[in-house]
Amino acid sequence: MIEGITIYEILTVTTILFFIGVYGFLTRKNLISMLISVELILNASVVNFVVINKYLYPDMLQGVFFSIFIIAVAAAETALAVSIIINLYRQISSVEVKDTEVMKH
Amino acid sequence: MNITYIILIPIIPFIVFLLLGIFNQKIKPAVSGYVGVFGLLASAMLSFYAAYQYFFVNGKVDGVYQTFTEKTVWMHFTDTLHIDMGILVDPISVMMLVVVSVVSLMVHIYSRGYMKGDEGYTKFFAFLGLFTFSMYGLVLATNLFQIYIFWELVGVSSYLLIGYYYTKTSAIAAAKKAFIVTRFADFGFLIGIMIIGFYTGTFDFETLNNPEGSAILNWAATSFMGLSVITWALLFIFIGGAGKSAMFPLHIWLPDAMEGPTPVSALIHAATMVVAGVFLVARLFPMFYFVEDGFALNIVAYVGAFSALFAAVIAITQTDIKRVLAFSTMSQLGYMMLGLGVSGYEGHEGVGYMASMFHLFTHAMFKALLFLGAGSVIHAVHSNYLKDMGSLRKYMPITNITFLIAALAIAGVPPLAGFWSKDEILVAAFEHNKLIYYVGVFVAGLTAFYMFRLYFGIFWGKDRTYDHKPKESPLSMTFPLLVLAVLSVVGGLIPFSEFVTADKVGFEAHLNYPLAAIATTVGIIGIGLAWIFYKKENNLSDRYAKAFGPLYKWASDKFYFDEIYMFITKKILFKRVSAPIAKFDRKVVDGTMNGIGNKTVLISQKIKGVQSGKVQDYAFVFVAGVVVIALVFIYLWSN
Amino acid sequence: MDFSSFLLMRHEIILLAVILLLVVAEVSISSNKKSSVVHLAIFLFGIHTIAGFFKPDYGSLFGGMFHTNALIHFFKNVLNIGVLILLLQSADWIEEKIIQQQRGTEFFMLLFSSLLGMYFMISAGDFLMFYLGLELSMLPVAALAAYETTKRISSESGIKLILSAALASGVTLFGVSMLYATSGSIYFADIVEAISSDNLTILGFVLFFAGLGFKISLVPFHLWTADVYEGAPISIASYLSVISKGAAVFILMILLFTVLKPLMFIWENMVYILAVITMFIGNLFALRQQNMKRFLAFSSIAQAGFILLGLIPGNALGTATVVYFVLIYVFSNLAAFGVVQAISLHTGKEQMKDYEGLYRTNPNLSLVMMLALFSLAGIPPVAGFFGKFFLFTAAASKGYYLLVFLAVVNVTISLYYYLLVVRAMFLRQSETAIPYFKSKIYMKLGLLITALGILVLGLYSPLYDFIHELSNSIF
Amino acid sequence: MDILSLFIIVPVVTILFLVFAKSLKQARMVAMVGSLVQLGMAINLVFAYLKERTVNDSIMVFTKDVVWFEPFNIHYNIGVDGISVALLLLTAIVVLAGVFISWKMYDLPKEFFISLIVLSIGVYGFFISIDLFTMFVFFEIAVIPMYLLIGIWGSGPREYSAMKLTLMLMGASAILLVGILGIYFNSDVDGGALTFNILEIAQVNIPVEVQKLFFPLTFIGFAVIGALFPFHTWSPDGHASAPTAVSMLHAGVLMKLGGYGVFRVAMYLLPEGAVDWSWIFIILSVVGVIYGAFSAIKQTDLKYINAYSSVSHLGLVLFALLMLNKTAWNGAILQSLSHGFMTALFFALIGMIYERTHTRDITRLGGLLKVIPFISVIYVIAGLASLGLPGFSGFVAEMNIFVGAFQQEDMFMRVATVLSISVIVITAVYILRVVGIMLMGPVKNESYLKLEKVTWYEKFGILLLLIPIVGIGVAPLWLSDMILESLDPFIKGLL
Repeated sequence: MIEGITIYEILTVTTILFFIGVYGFLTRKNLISMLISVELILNASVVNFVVINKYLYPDMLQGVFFSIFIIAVAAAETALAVSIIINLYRQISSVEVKDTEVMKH
Repeated sequence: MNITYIILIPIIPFIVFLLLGIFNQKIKPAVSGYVGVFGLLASAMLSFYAAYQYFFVNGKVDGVYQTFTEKTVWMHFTDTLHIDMGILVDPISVMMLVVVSVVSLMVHIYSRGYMKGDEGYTKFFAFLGLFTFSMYGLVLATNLFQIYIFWELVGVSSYLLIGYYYTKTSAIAAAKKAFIVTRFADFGFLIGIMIIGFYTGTFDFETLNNPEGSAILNWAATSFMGLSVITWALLFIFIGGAGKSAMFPLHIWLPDAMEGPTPVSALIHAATMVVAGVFLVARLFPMFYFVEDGFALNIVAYVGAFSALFAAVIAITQTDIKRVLAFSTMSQLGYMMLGLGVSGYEGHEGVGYMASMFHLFTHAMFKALLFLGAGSVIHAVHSNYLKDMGSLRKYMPITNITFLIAALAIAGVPPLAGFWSKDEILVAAFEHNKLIYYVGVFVAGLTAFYMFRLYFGIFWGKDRTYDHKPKESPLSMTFPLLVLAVLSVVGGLIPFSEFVTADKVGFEAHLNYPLAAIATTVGIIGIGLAWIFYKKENNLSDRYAKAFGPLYKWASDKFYFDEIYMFITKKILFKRVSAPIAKFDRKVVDGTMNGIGNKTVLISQKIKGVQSGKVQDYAFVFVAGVVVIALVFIYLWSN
Repeated sequence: MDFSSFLLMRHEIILLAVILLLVVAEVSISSNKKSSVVHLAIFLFGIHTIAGFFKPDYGSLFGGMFHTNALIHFFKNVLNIGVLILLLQSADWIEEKIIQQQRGTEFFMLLFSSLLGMYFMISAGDFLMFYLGLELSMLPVAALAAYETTKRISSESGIKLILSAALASGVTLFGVSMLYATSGSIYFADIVEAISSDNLTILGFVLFFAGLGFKISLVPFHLWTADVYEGAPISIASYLSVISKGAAVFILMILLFTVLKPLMFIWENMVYILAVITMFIGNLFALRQQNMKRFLAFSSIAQAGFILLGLIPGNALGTATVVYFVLIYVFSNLAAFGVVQAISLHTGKEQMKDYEGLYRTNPNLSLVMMLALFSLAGIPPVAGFFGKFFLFTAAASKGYYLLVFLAVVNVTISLYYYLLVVRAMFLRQSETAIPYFKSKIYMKLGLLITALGILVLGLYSPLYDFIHELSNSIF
Repeated sequence: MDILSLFIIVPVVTILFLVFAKSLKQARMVAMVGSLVQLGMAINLVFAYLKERTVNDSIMVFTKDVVWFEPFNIHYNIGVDGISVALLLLTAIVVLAGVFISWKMYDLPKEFFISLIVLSIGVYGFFISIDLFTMFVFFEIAVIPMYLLIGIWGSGPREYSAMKLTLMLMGASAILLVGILGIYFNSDVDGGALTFNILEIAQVNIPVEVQKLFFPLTFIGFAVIGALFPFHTWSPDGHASAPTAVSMLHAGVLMKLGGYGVFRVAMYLLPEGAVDWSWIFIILSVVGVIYGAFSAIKQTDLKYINAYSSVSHLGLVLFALLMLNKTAWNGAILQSLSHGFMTALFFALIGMIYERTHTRDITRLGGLLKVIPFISVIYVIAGLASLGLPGFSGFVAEMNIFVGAFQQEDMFMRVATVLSISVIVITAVYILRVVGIMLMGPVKNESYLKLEKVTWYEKFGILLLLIPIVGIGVAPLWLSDMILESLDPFIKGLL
């Protein structure tokens, strides 16, 4: 609970965060920065869980736990993604999105 | 009276047909000829016996000729309607049996000579057998459907025989024409049968023809467009008859049918099959007479009269002797129809009916004789055309004599057969309908004229020499000529009115001298004119032909009826209907089906851009999809 | 809680054991006979599969995070069978391509852990377990998709998968958080009680649905499918199209029918619309595919559309038909992919026109392929027909005749492109036809099993009756 | 093993044997023996049926009912009445004839005969099923082998034709599926259980609006394979590209599934729907009758001529079925049979002519009567039979149809009837046209002068088909009565 800040404001923030993430994911030219945008999206939901837990259902900690797991998984995800990107970089020495358009139609 | 053995009469020729048909290749021509002849001889004997039995022994019960039937169900339609197969014996069927037997037997004998050395010899006799079988079946039929069945069968055997020389294009065309035209008529016939079946609930002649029967009494029950449905039915049926009997305007197949071998023309297209139409009307005569006061019967009369005149006019101008005979046949058939048309029912009233049957009988004899004679001529000079003939009397006496007899007979010169029957018809016409009577008399004159034009043209006329000398035909051909000649002479003396009458009660027919005199004189005049024109070689005829100019031209072109039909079939049906339909099917109907398929593939081509390969586009679609769905279900679908 | 109750997780435990054993094997087996790893893995997994058939006991663990019942158990067996067949079919490929690179064991470990993830996903009792299962099942596959490190398209497909998956799971989580917000719990059991149809819930639900729709590759969440299938190793493509799709369908169905039942009036229409779109898009794209893997990818999208028909009624009938169809679909699709696998392994050819005249050179392969395609198209007497027919029945039982009609229209379209392959194999003749080759025993076995399955599963009705029993038991 | 299931089992066994056939010789031997056995069974079935009928007056006899998919109440439920018996006999004969005609199938013989027999399984199964589901299954089993048969062994644009045929028929069966499901889910309106069993559903009185909804689906679904205008276009192409035996089976047997299905399912289960919709379908079928005949006139490819004449003849079948009375229905069944034999015979002959002259274009043929008399004569006979000459089966069938149709009082029906009767003329035109051009006339091509005479197996195949045509034509009584009595329950269901 933070004094003077209602849940709505925080949720608004997280929502904005989410959409910034989405926007970034859609517009970044670089695979790495796309990954970063994904992190934003995930973090938005992380914050959501925590906040909802704290403001609405403070008697149990489901949200909090959930958020911890999300963070962990997000880390794993990123690691894997990066490793794949590196592998791609080995072959085409580029991490541009536009170089990953060989397969289409 | 026991009539079971009569079943054998049709069966025997059928067996002959099967034998000759199946073992076509195996059998030697000589043998097959004999098989055919003796098979028919047996049938003929049976027919004569049957006729004797019926007419003189036990056909008559207290003054009325009885109708004997034997039949078995062949197929069920509904609870009431069914097709029977069986035989019906009454005066006209027996009479027809005799006619068919005599002519067919003669033709069989004749053909052994005429067709000698032809490769299809066996096939020919097989077909003759098939035809004779069908014809017997037709005349013995007990109900409308049976008669229709054999009607079709004679039609097809005529098709086969006309197309006998199947390598000749003209023959093929003629055969096709004959079949399709008659088929078209049968279409009418069939509808007629349907109507009768539906409204009277039976196809059976006995039930239908019974003057006290419901079929006739309740004719007024249902009517359509102001006429009783039964009348309609009879008219439709008459269409069928008109088709077979080459009544105007369905006559066009008959002249072409002469493409067939001459014996065939004699048997089918002169003596027997073509009279089937007349026979059909006679068979249903009570209905024709009683229903709606003989409305249909009048139609028959007028159609007959017109056809008689029409054909006679054309006959004058033809140069192919078989075609002349063909048109003469048509004209004589018109006579018979006319006779039926003007007939009454009771006693002497029914003279027209009697006369028409009588004429059918005599005509069969002398017309067959004429054709066989013509055949023997053609056999000798290898041509159908008058221009290649002349003064043949020197070379072929028998043919000459017999042909002369036949000509006199058909011209109605007493005391030959034609005179009696034709006279009776004119009497009937005179009593009922003057107009028709005058037509009849006029036609009689024309008949005499063109017949003797033909006779003189062949046997007298220009005195020409032949590169190879024509000689008299062999006995196998002349014998039938002689037999038929005799019949043509004596045939008229049969007291027909004793035997064959509408009400089956014989009456005393006596000559009406004034009318007979008129008819005879008209005939003589016709012959006389022919004598003047054609006896000696001269250019009179041509001059007159010129004088008549266009009229002559029309007549010799048969008033362009073939052309009209050709136009309707080829131009209208084939070009304007059939071809467009065929195109429509490929282009439009099929096109649509293919179009659906092609469109689908096309769409899938169009939309392939969506799969752009850019992971961010995918993401965009993903998010957009989510948003859209969310919006839809939050704002539209949620209650 | 006593120890024995952990046996509820029998599948998971054994599989975990298998994975650990493989780790041991990896370190203990000397590098020159690594190929024995393949046999070991298949052997172990075979045991695991068989073990699955012993009568289990049902219940829930961890305060309801994990629960299992007859149907779930059965479905895990289905997945096992699928994976086993998959292993048999890809054994040769692993031996020839992967082992040299000393990366054979990892392959199995990743594959199995993904499977483990699915186990957890479908036995999830709350969103946390579900989420973990989801990720655990997805991430290793991404790694496997990029497994052919020498191939560019392999890495590309890996990236496309991982990024899309990440986005999808992000969206899902966001949705889940909303559901959590409205219902106050992440336990399915509690949510059923608390759920109400306010806008936030619907929004959350839609976001969540999108996540699963991504795994099932429903339109419009399907775009990754074709590219990933094409780039990934065939085994992985077929794994994605069969196993992971099957699992996702199953859990989606369970959630819709139980947890989200109160929202039925929403998801009924949603499923209806998505089903139609998915069928049409999938088929239309499949029409002109030349690469067999892409072709099968789109066909599998269309199939997903058909499966949705079974979700419509939202009752035991639907469940039974869906599970039955998935089971059949596993066999049919694996058969198809197996043939593609075999051919590409021996000749490296994956284009449709390479298949021309195949029947005259390799009749048996062609026959298996034809069976598979007919089964996918739904032509009797092979199994696919029965699967589809029952799905349609399920949809029709709620009176959605129009939907059924659209579906059968799509059946006809799909028949067209399936027949294109048959045409290539049977009707065409070509000089450059793939020459005759003999597959190894594993591959033969794999194809044989699938072929038999396709032939028998449909006609053998007790199977369906059994599934029907199970579905009734859980409702 | 019951007498009917044998019709499924024997072919299956035949196939199993065929799988191990090494050469053309073995393959055709096995196939011939197999289909001979089937023919034997079919003939035996006829007598068994006639015997059974005397003691057993239930709608279907020799019934056998095994639960298949219990949850859906799907049964493997078979039985026959006079109609199915007749059609089974037709099938057996045509299949055997087909085997004889494809005696020299050098390319992939084994596969050819297997597909052929799979097809026959479908047909047999369809005719003996009482259960809608089973029926549908067999229906599709019968259709799908056509793709391979035409595609692999066909000629001309075989791939296109095969694809088109398969898609159109499968599309139709897809529509049919909707109809069947509709019927199924309304089979419990009287409180009974949902069922696929035709006989049980017939007892249920399905609501009229439901019938109106599903009748067209069911009707079209079946009628497409019965070449209903305008969905007939698969048949000309299909026939033209198909190998001889396949054309025979397809036109001779497969297309009969349409009429039979319409009769057994659409008409019997949805009578009110039938009455309500009949007018539109009557129009379509009459159009088909006339239209088919007219387009046949203009064709020059023998197979196209025959295909269109099939459209016309089968149009008559549908027309008769829509006339909704016993006589017409009897005619429809008889027409199915006679058309089956005739058209199979036609295709057989066409195949032989093509084999010898390597063309099916009548304008390039001529005077065949001289060079191959046997085949030509039979062709003439077949032609006469198909233009409805008395003494052949066609006449019997058509007369039943016409008389039956004529029992309908109202003007619309009358007009339709007269129009459809008029086809006897048009048929004569195109038949005689072919006979005139192709068989008669001078021999067009010198090389035809020494064509191979007819071989024993060809003769056998021909006679096999010719005998029933003549048999039915000469003595229709027993057959038509057998069918008539089987029609009674259906009529009752209708009234």
